[in-house]
Amino acid sequence: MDALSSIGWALDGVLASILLWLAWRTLSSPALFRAVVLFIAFGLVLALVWARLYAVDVALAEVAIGAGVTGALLLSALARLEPPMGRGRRGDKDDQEF
Amino acid sequence: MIPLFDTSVPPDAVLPPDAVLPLLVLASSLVPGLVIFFLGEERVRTRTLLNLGGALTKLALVGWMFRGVYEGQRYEARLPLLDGLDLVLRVGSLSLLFLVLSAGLWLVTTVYAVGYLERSPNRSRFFGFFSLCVTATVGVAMSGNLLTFILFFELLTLTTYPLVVHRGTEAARRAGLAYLAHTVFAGVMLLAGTVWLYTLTGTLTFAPRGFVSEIADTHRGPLIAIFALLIAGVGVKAALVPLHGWLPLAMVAPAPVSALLHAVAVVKAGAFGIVLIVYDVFGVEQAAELGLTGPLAAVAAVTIIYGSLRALFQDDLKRRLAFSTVSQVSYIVLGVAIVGPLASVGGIVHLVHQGIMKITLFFCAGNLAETLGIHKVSEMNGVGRRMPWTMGAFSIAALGMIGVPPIAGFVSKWYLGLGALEAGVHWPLYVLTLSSLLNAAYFLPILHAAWFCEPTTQWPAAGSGTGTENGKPIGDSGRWLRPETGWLLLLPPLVTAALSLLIGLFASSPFSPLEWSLLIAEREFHYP
Amino acid sequence: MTPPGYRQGDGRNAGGQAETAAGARARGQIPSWARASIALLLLALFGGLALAVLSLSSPAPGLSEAVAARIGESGVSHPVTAVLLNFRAYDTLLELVVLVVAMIGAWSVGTARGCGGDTPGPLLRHLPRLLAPLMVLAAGYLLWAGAHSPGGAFQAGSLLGGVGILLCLSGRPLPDGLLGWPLRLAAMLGVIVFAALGAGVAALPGGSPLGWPPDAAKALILSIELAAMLSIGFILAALFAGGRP
Amino acid sequence: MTQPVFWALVGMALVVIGLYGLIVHAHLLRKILALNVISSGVFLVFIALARRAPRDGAAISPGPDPVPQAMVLTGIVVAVAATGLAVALIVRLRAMTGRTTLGDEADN
Amino acid sequence: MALAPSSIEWALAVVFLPLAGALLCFLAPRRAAALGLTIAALTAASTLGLTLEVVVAGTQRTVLGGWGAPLGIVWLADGLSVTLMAMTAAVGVAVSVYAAAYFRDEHTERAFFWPLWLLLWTALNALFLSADLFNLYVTLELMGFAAASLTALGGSAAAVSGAIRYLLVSVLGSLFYLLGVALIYHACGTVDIALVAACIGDAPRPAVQAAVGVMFAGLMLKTALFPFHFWLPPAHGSAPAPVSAVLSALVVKASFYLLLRLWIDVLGGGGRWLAELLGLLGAAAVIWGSVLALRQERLKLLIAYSTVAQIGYFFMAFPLALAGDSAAWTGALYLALAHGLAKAAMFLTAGNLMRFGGHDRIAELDRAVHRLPLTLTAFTLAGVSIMGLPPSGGFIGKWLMLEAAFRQERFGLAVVMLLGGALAAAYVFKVVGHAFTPAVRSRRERKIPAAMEWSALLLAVVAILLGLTLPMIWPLLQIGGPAAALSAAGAATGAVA
Repeated sequence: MDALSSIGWALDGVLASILLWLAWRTLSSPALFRAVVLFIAFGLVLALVWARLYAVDVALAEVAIGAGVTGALLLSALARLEPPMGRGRRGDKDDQEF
Repeated sequence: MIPLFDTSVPPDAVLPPDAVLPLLVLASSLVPGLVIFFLGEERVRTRTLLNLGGALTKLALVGWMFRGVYEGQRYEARLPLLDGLDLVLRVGSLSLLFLVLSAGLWLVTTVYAVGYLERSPNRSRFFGFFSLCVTATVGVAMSGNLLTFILFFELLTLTTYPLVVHRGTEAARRAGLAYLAHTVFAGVMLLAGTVWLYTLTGTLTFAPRGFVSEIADTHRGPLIAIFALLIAGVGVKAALVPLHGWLPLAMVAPAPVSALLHAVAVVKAGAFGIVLIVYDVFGVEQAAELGLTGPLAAVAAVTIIYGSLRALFQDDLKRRLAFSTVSQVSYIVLGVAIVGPLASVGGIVHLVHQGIMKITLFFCAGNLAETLGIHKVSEMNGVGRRMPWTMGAFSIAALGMIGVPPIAGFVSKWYLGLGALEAGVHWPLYVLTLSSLLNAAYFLPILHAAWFCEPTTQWPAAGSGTGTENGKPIGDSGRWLRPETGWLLLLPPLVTAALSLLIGLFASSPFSPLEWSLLIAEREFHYP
Repeated sequence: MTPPGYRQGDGRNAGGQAETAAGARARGQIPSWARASIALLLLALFGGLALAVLSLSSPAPGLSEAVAARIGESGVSHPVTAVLLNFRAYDTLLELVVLVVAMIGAWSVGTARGCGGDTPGPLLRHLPRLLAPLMVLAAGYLLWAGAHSPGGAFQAGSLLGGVGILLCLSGRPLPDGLLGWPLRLAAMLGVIVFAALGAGVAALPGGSPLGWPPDAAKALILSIELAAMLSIGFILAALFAGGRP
Repeated sequence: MTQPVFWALVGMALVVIGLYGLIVHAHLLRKILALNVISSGVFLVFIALARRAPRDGAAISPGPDPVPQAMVLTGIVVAVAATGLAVALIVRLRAMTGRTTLGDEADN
Repeated sequence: MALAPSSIEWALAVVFLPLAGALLCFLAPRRAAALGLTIAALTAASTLGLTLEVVVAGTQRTVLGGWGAPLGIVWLADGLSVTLMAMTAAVGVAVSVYAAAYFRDEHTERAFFWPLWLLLWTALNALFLSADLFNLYVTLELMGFAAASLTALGGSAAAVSGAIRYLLVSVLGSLFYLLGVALIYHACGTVDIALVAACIGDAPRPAVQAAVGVMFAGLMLKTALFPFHFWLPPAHGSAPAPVSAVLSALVVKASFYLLLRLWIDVLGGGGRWLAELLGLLGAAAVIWGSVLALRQERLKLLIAYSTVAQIGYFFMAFPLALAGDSAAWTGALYLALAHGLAKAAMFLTAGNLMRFGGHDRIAELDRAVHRLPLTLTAFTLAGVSIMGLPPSGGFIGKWLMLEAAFRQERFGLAVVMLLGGALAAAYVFKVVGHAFTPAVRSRRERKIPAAMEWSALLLAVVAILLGLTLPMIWPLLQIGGPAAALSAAGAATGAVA
């Protein structure tokens, strides 16, 4: 195994760990606002992964749509779902999971 | 183009002349029925015209076919339905017997119903289903295979349900529920048996000696199970014990409906179904060989005795008649199950005899209820003086049921007894004797009370307005011109009572039900 | 507005709050053993899926060669764009229809109540003025680039959508004249152009549905992409606004 | 293990994590997030596996098979459409009932 | 353009006509009803044209874009797909006529119903035509979105929540399906159904099994097979009547159709364990759905649970077909067709009753059924088909399936089918029984346009008459041979087993 591929593997490993961690936190963090922000971060990391897999088109689309538009959509939804005060920064009470 | 099924009828013969008559017989009640649904409630004249026109047309058509069948003509219409399985309408001598019965009694019942239901609500609905019900019955009569039989048998269920619940009372709804529960169970059994049979034999066409003999050796067990399923399927309508529960409950229906259920349509269709299953599906010898007729005869015997016993303890007149039906219909089953030419003649002829006698009884019970408000046996003291014609008819029919010669019922019992002796079994004789005694025990007190006891209540005089809406006030003419109740209510039982006397008296003349049954035994069952 | 007969649903609103509390209590407590068993089941699922992945043979079958072999006839040189807008153009057409459905669905639910609801802060009020032109430019570039390198209608469209979202956030109302059919037409434009051209070429001699003639392919694809980009951008912004105007 | 297989496994893991989130969370927005995570996982599987060694003798191209890429692009757009529609419905539900969860019957 | 349209033009028309119609309706909401009706008629006519084309000339393949498989997408119109498209057209026309009257006074609903409904029709026809696994994914999503949006048109909180639930389930199901497609693509290098079928035997088994597993799971979820039926009653029970009709009659069938396609065309009818599992779930669905239907107090929920039960029947054909009994498939398809027509009719009648009386509580329906004899007749006739009484389409389907069950001596399945019929009778009569009580005239009654009564009645009558058309439909189903190929494949499996 040459150095290049070891670096590659290391990069892959780190990216994958971040990705999985973000996914997990997105679905488990108690505050919805934070969850959405984490999801946007998840989309950005995923875009890096796409780039790493040489799928540049998908990477572009992921940044623009997956992270960008979806994130904006979710944030605006959150603004309408949660009471205006606090903007979801407090623990969302409807989400009883934690 | 894609090829259609290979039907056994070549395309140019899809509607041969022979096929037209059975279809017309169906249409003669189907079309009036459908038209009546769309008629306004108040168009009495049109509706009556349609009803009677349909009934008369049907009778004429059946008469035409009667001649044809006697001369050896067969009528058949078919429509491909499944792969290799058609809907078949076929008229042979056996179907014709049932056809004549239902067409004839339909006419009478229609007249009666027109009189009975005057001014009551929902008449269009009633007569519409009434006609459809008869359509289903003649369909059952003409079915040429088990599939067609199921079709009309289920149609019968669907069209009689609205009649049973017609009054819309809580009791009617409960009766309808019981009726449905029983018939749905029956339908499931029937369908199961039929499909299973079809997978074994590959055919469902009724044949003179049945169509199961080829697999009788290889599939004994399944055949026995199938027989049980099929008999359970039709046995509900034939009110075999323990499947009879719905029949006494269904007495809440209006009198013409009871008449129809008991004498023409439902119960008869069930009994006819048993005849078909034993003779034309299994073949009576084959059924006997499989050991199936013995249990069937036992069930019939139990039903006969049980029905009579229960009838004994009913005070409600219609319920007593209902249990009497339970008992009497199983004579037909008994005749079939005894296995022998004379017994089968007795069973088949009882199909007609019981129908005519029982319809008379129900007409009379309806007249009593409608004219005088009598519903119970205990209220009938002296009613013979107030309604002599009605009670006269009632008496003839009741005596016939007991088996007093020369009324029709005697002929049936005579042949049943002879058939049992011919088949070399004795126990049916005991059953018949016991049942006749029981019949006498529950009918004779009624006759005694009606004719020989003093009236305990004061009834309104004839023609003076009866308290119900149905007795037609006629005015103050002479006594003989002033009927005890409406003409439309009185004539039907008189006609049927006379008929039951006549077919007993002239049992051996040509075209009597008895002679025709002998012809059936010869032609369809290949008895000598 | 609501058809009669559906009002019993509204009847529930009165008890909505109470029900929410009770319902949430009931739902909030998925017992831990249930969670554990769900997790176990999912772990088993993962095992099965992993096995499936591992079983795939390594000389991979695929369509790279087929795409490479026929890309010359497709009118574009970037393989992904060739697949999207020529080889499997029908998928892309339906995908645009999916967007349209989503938008109509969102519109049918209710009216848009602005974006975010509050008065925009100074940043949001001025940012679009700077960003919007840049983003439109970038979108144009991506669209153009899509023919030979990564990029294309979707990416460009989503950038346009971003512009729309920013404008929306900045609280700029749409001119009233645009609110009726022009708005709807803008959303439909991609599908209309795509479908009309796709059906139209079928009528050419020897043509098939969505079969671009090779010499016209590039122009056709570009015009479709242009229309699609506008529609995508518009629809994404409309979805963000969350209802009919 | 090769890089494609590695990433495909990561994709499968995302699918499973998303499913778990979808099942245990009641809040509808969370369910949407979960669905998006699942779809990302599916896309990852789709694309990653396309980078396995191509058939013998084929010219090795730097990018993966373009067909899955095009399909995933389609998928991403579909996913955002789903999110948009779902968000509109959820906002509506919230406006009508004050709820942001599915009430009534057993939750999925 | 040639005078007689070719099969390509018919196929193009059945997909692109409703699409164009939807766009037009959306652009001109004021004329939506008239436009929609016209388009519905035209689409139905094109469907008929395509069907005739298939009848005369056999399976029709349309190569989209001229590339052909594996690079491009192919449309395939064989007997199975045109039959389902024809059912869609029949239900579609009736529902369109009904909806024109139903939504006449509701401006917003009308404006959105028509485009969404025509898009749904587009999706259905596209799904039935497609022979490409990935393209099918897109059509599935299209269908799901349109169906969810239509559900929400009911406007009530129940409708919106039903729509959300349905949307989530639909998206999840599609994602599962897509995961399967991904695995298949990487195992076979193609998504064309015919090519996949050719390669699936040599592909690595775990991958194929996992792919089939997730695809079937996803589609079962979308078809609402027990125990994945939880989403169906809330959605179908709260949508507007014409929408419920379409959802129950068509949308559920589409994902079942896809399952069947995969089973027949991709797996060649094999897979004993999967088949037995599906059969078991189907049997459970029949019992569970019927019992729950019987226990409902609201008419629309009763009908919805009845759908859950009827779906079970379709799946009971899987184990029965293993032995190469083509009657089982024909039976299941027949049941599907009959159920489509009958169930649509039932939901339309439920709409009439609700419009008339303002509610759909079964116990208080007597007034409404009393005053709407045509509606009651339609309901009863549809019920006859659902119960499986002769000579309805439902009877033929049930008969064929029973035949297969008895022939293979699978008495357990036969008993479930029969029991399901009896339970169906019970829940149908639970409603019909209310027609025969003495009723008082209601104060709240609204007039029902004739179009709403007659469209339901006609559908029900067609469901009954369908029973008489087996000699025509049986050969049609054989075209392109899904059933025929299957019986051959099944026979091979049966011989091995």
